[in-house]
Amino acid sequence: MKLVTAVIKPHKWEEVREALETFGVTGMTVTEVSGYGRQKGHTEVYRGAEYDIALVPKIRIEIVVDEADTDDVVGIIVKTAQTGRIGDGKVWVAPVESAVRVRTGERDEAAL
Amino acid sequence: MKLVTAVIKPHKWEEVREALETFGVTGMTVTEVSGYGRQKGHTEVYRGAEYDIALVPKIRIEIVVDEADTDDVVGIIVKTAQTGRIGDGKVWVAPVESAVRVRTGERDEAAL
Amino acid sequence: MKLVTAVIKPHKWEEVREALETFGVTGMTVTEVSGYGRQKGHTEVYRGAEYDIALVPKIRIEIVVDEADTDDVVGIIVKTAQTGRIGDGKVWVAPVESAVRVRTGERDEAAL
Amino acid sequence: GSMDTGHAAWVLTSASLVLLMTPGLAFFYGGMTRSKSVLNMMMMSFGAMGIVTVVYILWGWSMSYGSDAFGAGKAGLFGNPFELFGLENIDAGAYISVAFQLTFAIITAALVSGAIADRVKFSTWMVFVPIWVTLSYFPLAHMVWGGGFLSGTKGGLVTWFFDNVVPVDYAGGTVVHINAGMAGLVLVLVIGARRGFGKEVMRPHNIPFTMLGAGLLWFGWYGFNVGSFVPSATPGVAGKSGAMFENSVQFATNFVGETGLVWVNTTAATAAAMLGWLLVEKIRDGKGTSLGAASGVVAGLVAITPACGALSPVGSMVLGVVAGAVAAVAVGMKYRFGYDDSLDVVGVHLVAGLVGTIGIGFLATSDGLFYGGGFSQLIVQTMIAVFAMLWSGVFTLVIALALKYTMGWRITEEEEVEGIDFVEHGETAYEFASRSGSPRGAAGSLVTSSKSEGVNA
Amino acid sequence: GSMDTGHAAWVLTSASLVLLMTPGLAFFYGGMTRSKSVLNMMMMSFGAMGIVTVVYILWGWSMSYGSDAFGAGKAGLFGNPFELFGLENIDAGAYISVAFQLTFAIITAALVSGAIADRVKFSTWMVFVPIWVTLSYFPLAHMVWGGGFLSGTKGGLVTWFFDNVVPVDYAGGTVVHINAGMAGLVLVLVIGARRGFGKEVMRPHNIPFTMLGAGLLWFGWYGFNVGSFVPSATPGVAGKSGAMFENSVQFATNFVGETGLVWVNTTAATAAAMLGWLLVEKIRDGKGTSLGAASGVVAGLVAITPACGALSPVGSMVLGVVAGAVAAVAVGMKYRFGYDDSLDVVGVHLVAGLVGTIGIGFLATSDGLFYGGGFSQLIVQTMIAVFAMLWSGVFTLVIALALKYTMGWRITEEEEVEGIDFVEHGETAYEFASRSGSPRGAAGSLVTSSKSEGVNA
Amino acid sequence: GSMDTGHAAWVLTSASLVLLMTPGLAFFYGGMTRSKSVLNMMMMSFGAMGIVTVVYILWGWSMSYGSDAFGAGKAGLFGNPFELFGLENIDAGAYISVAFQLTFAIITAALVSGAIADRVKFSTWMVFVPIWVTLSYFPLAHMVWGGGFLSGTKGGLVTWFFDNVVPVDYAGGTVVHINAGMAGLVLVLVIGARRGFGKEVMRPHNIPFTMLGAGLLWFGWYGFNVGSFVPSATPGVAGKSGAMFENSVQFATNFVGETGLVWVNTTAATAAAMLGWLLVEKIRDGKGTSLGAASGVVAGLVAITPACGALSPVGSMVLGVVAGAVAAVAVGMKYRFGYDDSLDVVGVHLVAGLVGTIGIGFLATSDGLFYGGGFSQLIVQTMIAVFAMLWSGVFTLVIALALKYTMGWRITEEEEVEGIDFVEHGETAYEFASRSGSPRGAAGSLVTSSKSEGVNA
Ligand SMILES: Nc1ncnc2c1ncn2[C@@H]1O[C@H](COP(=O)(O)OP(=O)(O)O)[C@@H](O)[C@H]1O
Ligand SMILES: Nc1ncnc2c1ncn2[C@@H]1O[C@H](COP(=O)(O)OP(=O)(O)O)[C@@H](O)[C@H]1O
Ligand SMILES: Nc1ncnc2c1ncn2[C@@H]1O[C@H](COP(=O)(O)OP(=O)(O)O)[C@@H](O)[C@H]1O
Repeated sequence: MKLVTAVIKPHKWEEVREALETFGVTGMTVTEVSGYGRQKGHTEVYRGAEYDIALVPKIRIEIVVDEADTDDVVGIIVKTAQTGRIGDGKVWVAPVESAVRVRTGERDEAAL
Repeated sequence: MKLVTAVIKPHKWEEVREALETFGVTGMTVTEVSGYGRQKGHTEVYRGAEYDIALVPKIRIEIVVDEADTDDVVGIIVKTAQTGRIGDGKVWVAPVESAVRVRTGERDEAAL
Repeated sequence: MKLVTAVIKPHKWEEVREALETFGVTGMTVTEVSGYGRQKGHTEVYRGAEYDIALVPKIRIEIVVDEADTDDVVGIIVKTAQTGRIGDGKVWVAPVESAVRVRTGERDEAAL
Repeated sequence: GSMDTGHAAWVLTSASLVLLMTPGLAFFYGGMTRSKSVLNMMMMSFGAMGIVTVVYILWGWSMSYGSDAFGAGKAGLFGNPFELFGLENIDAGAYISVAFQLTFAIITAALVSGAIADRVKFSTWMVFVPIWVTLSYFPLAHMVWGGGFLSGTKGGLVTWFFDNVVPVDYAGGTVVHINAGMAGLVLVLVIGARRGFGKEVMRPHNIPFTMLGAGLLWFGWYGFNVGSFVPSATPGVAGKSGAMFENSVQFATNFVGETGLVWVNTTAATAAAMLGWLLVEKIRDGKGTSLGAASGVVAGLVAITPACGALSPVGSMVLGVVAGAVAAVAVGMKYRFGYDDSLDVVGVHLVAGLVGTIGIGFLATSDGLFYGGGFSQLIVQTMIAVFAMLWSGVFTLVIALALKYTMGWRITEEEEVEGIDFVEHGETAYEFASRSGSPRGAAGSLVTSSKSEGVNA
Repeated sequence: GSMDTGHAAWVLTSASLVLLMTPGLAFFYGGMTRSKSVLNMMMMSFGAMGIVTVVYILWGWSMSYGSDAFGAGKAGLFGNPFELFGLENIDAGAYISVAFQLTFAIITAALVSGAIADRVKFSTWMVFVPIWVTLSYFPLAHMVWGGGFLSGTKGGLVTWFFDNVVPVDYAGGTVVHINAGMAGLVLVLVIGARRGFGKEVMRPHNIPFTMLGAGLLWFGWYGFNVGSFVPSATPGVAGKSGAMFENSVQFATNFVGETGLVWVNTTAATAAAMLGWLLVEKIRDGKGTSLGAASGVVAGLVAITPACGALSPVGSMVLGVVAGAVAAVAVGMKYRFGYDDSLDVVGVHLVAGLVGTIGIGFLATSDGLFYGGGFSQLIVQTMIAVFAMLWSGVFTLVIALALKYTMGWRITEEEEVEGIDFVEHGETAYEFASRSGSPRGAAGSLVTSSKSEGVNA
Repeated sequence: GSMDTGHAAWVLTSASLVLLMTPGLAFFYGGMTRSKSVLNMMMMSFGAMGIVTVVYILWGWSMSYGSDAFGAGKAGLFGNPFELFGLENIDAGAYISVAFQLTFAIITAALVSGAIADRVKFSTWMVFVPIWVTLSYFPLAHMVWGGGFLSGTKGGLVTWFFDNVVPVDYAGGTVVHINAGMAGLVLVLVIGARRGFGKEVMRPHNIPFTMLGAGLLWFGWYGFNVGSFVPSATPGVAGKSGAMFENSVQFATNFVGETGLVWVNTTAATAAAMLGWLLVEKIRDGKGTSLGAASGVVAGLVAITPACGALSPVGSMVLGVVAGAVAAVAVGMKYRFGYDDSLDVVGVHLVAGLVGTIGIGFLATSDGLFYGGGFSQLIVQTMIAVFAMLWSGVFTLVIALALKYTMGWRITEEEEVEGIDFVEHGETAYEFASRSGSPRGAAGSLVTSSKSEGVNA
């Protein structure tokens, strides 16, 4: 199994979710994160004092997937989350040795 | 070493922490996340407009553990976090190549 | 490639970011997390009722790095985030099999 | 002669209460927006407090209560803007009425903003407001309260059809609520819907703020309604003032009796409307919501505004429960017809304003249909309501289109996604850094404000 | 004759101020709950504003100030509910008193809700409130302020024992605070504790809201206390009104002198109580807290409520510091005895209400023990306090049990975990989407509200 | 004779309004701090409400309005603190003035706290406040309003230079704003900057709270300014009271005319200042901010405070727009000169207070420079402004240094990082647990409060 981690633009989240659902991904875990990268944050002004906000809000998605689906899942995310503008984010894949469904204790593929 | 990642129901967190503490886990990192899966979110109504909230609040726990303890730790989490109802969550295990304690620079097992 | 995950004290974040930037890390993903460990939380009192808050606010940094840079990156984080006081945090390294830049579809090293 | 000091004390209190209603509205509306739009929403209210005050002092009072532009005594459309320009040489006794009346102009303009949340350039709003109050609010205030075309004054609209039926608008059902509601509807049609309207979740980001706003509005509304008492008030001329009175038992009896009744009626209708709205929700959705309670409160306050001097407490409860229930249903319409009246200015203010203004025809204890008064009052009330809708609709449309093709109303779609608070004001509303600071809190550093130094230099 | 217009202006202001206290209370309480319960907490206050207003207009005023149910002039237990039903045919001069008094009934009911936070069906609450005010509040108001059994009227309780000692409750120590506090205690015992009480962290989710509530309560309390001035006020009949006065120098002197003193005393006790509470915390916990300051403010306001007309400013400070310190200790009791008085209605309102009501016996400048007045006033004050506790306790118990075995009070444990805001109202209080939207904000889509269309159709 | 009851009703309302300003200020300031400091910020305001009330009743009123310490009638520096100690044996008619005046002392002390946000021991603040009002506020109140050294009284400062020019400070430009602003500046210089000042992001954590505060301040300010009306007010003695009046048409005319004008002027200046501030931002930063609007509101209210009785509505708008623009630039100075006036007490209160106090010399309709009145008034206004700055500066410096070397002012750097709310009060402001509880919400358990049991035992 693999763990696919994707960091995308927040307003793309809904689309990505739908695309993955259609593909058959039944579950994922989502986190509100802040991104730092080429896409620069913006400048806010409070009583004439300017602040550079370096971080940009992003959505981080974690999906544990069956080996076989990995490339498709990555592909779907990249396709759907793409706007072509800087800050679209990253997707990375890491190995997972085992997974368990807490409710049933089912393991690995069965746990997804 | 391994990284055990668990996604559980928020109100189970306290119990899980205690169970792990008793077992001897001295540290972990906790994140408020949103879960998407079989457990459906709920419907909120604002001025007659219904919204389906697809996501469910979950707690995500990360524990870097000594190879040997992995199965016990996973087992304890599954046992304690289980309610038998849909949405109990997942636990997965991934390899970790090295770990460092920032305070001392100690490495790997010593870092935990 | 590797995934470097660091959990540090929040007020150290800015310094760490600068240090990594100077070294040439162009991107990272940051999450507000809560830490549990040797560093005990504190006690709050509301209308005479004392509560032990077990968790401590931490910042979690994820950086996907080129194999070669891993040790340097870990070293920089440890050096900069260190205060010598309990609760400075952990850094761990895990394998990453592939990475993609959503904007362009570039893969692996090119995606960073 | 002189104004009674007890009455004056109450008018000073009332003016201050109504002034507070606009910040209250800022919270009622601000709580309903998404968290990336709350500051802009509030700024539309605060901006109105700034700009309307200035124009009201310059020509607003003169256009509302100055002698008729087409000759004194004429039941005309607006007062001469130059007669009392800048409040130069007005009788000192009139300042207190200026105080009270300018707060009405402010909140009426601010009410409109709820319809166009999240998507409008602040600069365009700040240009729209002064023009709109000049063309729509001041004239209607003159017509209804300044002895103009919608008052009982000879030559006025209703006097063409009826001899002695006087239109009733105690505190602003037509001038304020129908006017604002209609303006909101027209603006929405001209400006269009928010990106993602009807698809994305656009839930209130801070319902307690909306409850706070409702509470402050309810509180301030006592100034709005009860402060509209006019010595020997004849319905329809509330707000007209400056009349001098000897302090006398007879005045005191009139003052105590009428203000007491208006206070009780205002409360009765508001409470009943809250229950009415909650009831509809309970039946329709299975649960009564707090947003519904807050909305019902406002719907009730709107409905009783024109009627508070003409009904009995029980009659006020009847009006209130109807207004609350009808508005609770009306706010659903926008999804049906697809116009993005974002915070339901139409559903609440236009609808409840009509319920109240026309409801007087049924429930007025003096001559309402249910009290055997026949249809004449009902017809008269409908006439002024319709006229007010037309006037407001036409002038708002003209201004809205003019601005659309000049300054333009909308920010871009990308900017809507980014959030109008940042785009238009360079700010974000909240920074809940955890105790020791969040990444966003710590992230980034002060750019020692060179620009401001430049200015200092 | 006629009511003085200056006095009337102040009563109108006061009624509006007291009305604002209930939204203020919604924030004082709402800030103390967990974030998943804040809306329900506020709805218990807003719901009370809706339902109490309706019943007060229908039979509340009549039961409180109508002639005694057992024959006029009798120092009885409640007024005839039908005499002035719906406020039909009451003297116009009385509306202003209805206005002032109904706000007291509202907040008293709302105060009770703090004891049962997070766990009670909204429908049961909305049934409890009208029954409770009818059986507990209106009778006590009649007894204390309506010339009934706890007033100085011949035949009243105290007149059996003393010839010319008049019980003192200027603005509601017994009727409001002891009554609400006792009701809260009984409800808690009947309904039981929250899931996890005494184990889980149940900390306030928004202390600034609690500070806001404290500020609004303090502000509104000037209406509560100072508005309770009654021309030629004889202690114990404050709030009774409608008496007609010629405007006269002698009246003015009485009005200015008494209201000024009451205002200063109210402030003195409140300030001292805040310091008293903070002092206990500083000594006991090492730090004075902001929640403690807000709580001390309310404890002081409660304690001075019955006493504000009878003490000197310095005496008021003494009463305040005692009330603040005692309440600060009292709120700890619930953990000791294991009753979940969630937001300390007992610790603050019952305890400080007793301190204030009985404290008069010591500190009244006219006849307090410390001023050489002997024990009689002290005994009288204790008598009315105890009687109020009994009355409130008994009737609350009856209603609470009746509802327990019919509608039921509690939501399920799972629902408590899920959060009562969603369970009972279908809402959540906050959505702090980050600037470009959080997952929860974006997650899910609008189900174009078919139900509401159904209703529209 | 007797005070007019209408006037009295308004003073009661005004005292309550000004009392509300301090909680309002707590939100105006609290919203601007980081979320780890908001409670401490609010506590500095609430703490002032507690401690100042106590000292005001004990010796504050006596020092402000008691007969001159150096012999009655002398235009001296402060009143005899023992003469009316504890308000014993003052005329009953004076309580209402005590009520009104003590609220001014409270807010003046609270205003100072904005300069020293996030870093000061609460205990030191609670010691500073009573000493500071005693040495700086009460004397200045006596000098300006108590017939003392800065009033028109013979022997007073200005009477040495001019025969019949009376210094004008209607509601507190010198006593309140210049005094507080100067004190803030001195404290900052003695106490030093926050850790990370000028480097780290120190953005407001909750701008809607700041807007709420601005709204409540604006509302309350009508009590502040309009309530300062004094029968036959001669400029410079506003606030002096207790003078008895027959209710008369002539009084009523004076009352209605002057209060109405003051209300309108207050609103005119505030609105114009908001626009002035936004304009500077629009030009300098490209965007008008909501924080700027809220700040402009306060700057305008500050500037019009001394001038509200002396200007025309149009003149008030001119004063306002200047004050708003100048303050908008002034708040930038602290980064330039590196003093950490955290929430701009200097930039807003000192600067706008000077603009208003001195602006009278130009804009007073009676004798301002622009109205052909020559330079004398301008000089007189400058004299009292400078004297107030010196007095406040010197005494604040003495107290600040004394405390620095005894109790000490600062918490440690680590504690600043940790957050002063927790460090000084053992609390954190917010706990936005998600619906089913966040880790921090769930994390940890109740330590059944043994200490409090100890106290109970
Ligand atoms: N090396 C990295 N490790 C982890 N996350 C990264 C890394 N680089 C970028 N990111 C995440 O991806 C987001 C987008 O990256 P950015 O460089 O801004 O744009 P792009 O990916 O289009 O070049 C960043 O905000 C950050 O959250
Ligand atoms: N494939 C997955 N990858 C990562 N997290 C998952 C995955 N599937 C489920 N989850 C997490 O587990 C939680 C529970 O899953 P769900 O399907 O709702 O119930 P159950 O695990 O009992 O079948 C989800 O809310 C989500 O946070
Ligand atoms: N085994 C672990 N797995 C994951 N995170 C951990 C682990 N142990 C500690 N942490 C994280 O590191 C932080 C600091 O650890 P702690 O034991 O408090 O101090 P130190 O690392 O200096 O000994 C904790 O708050 C937690 O977030």
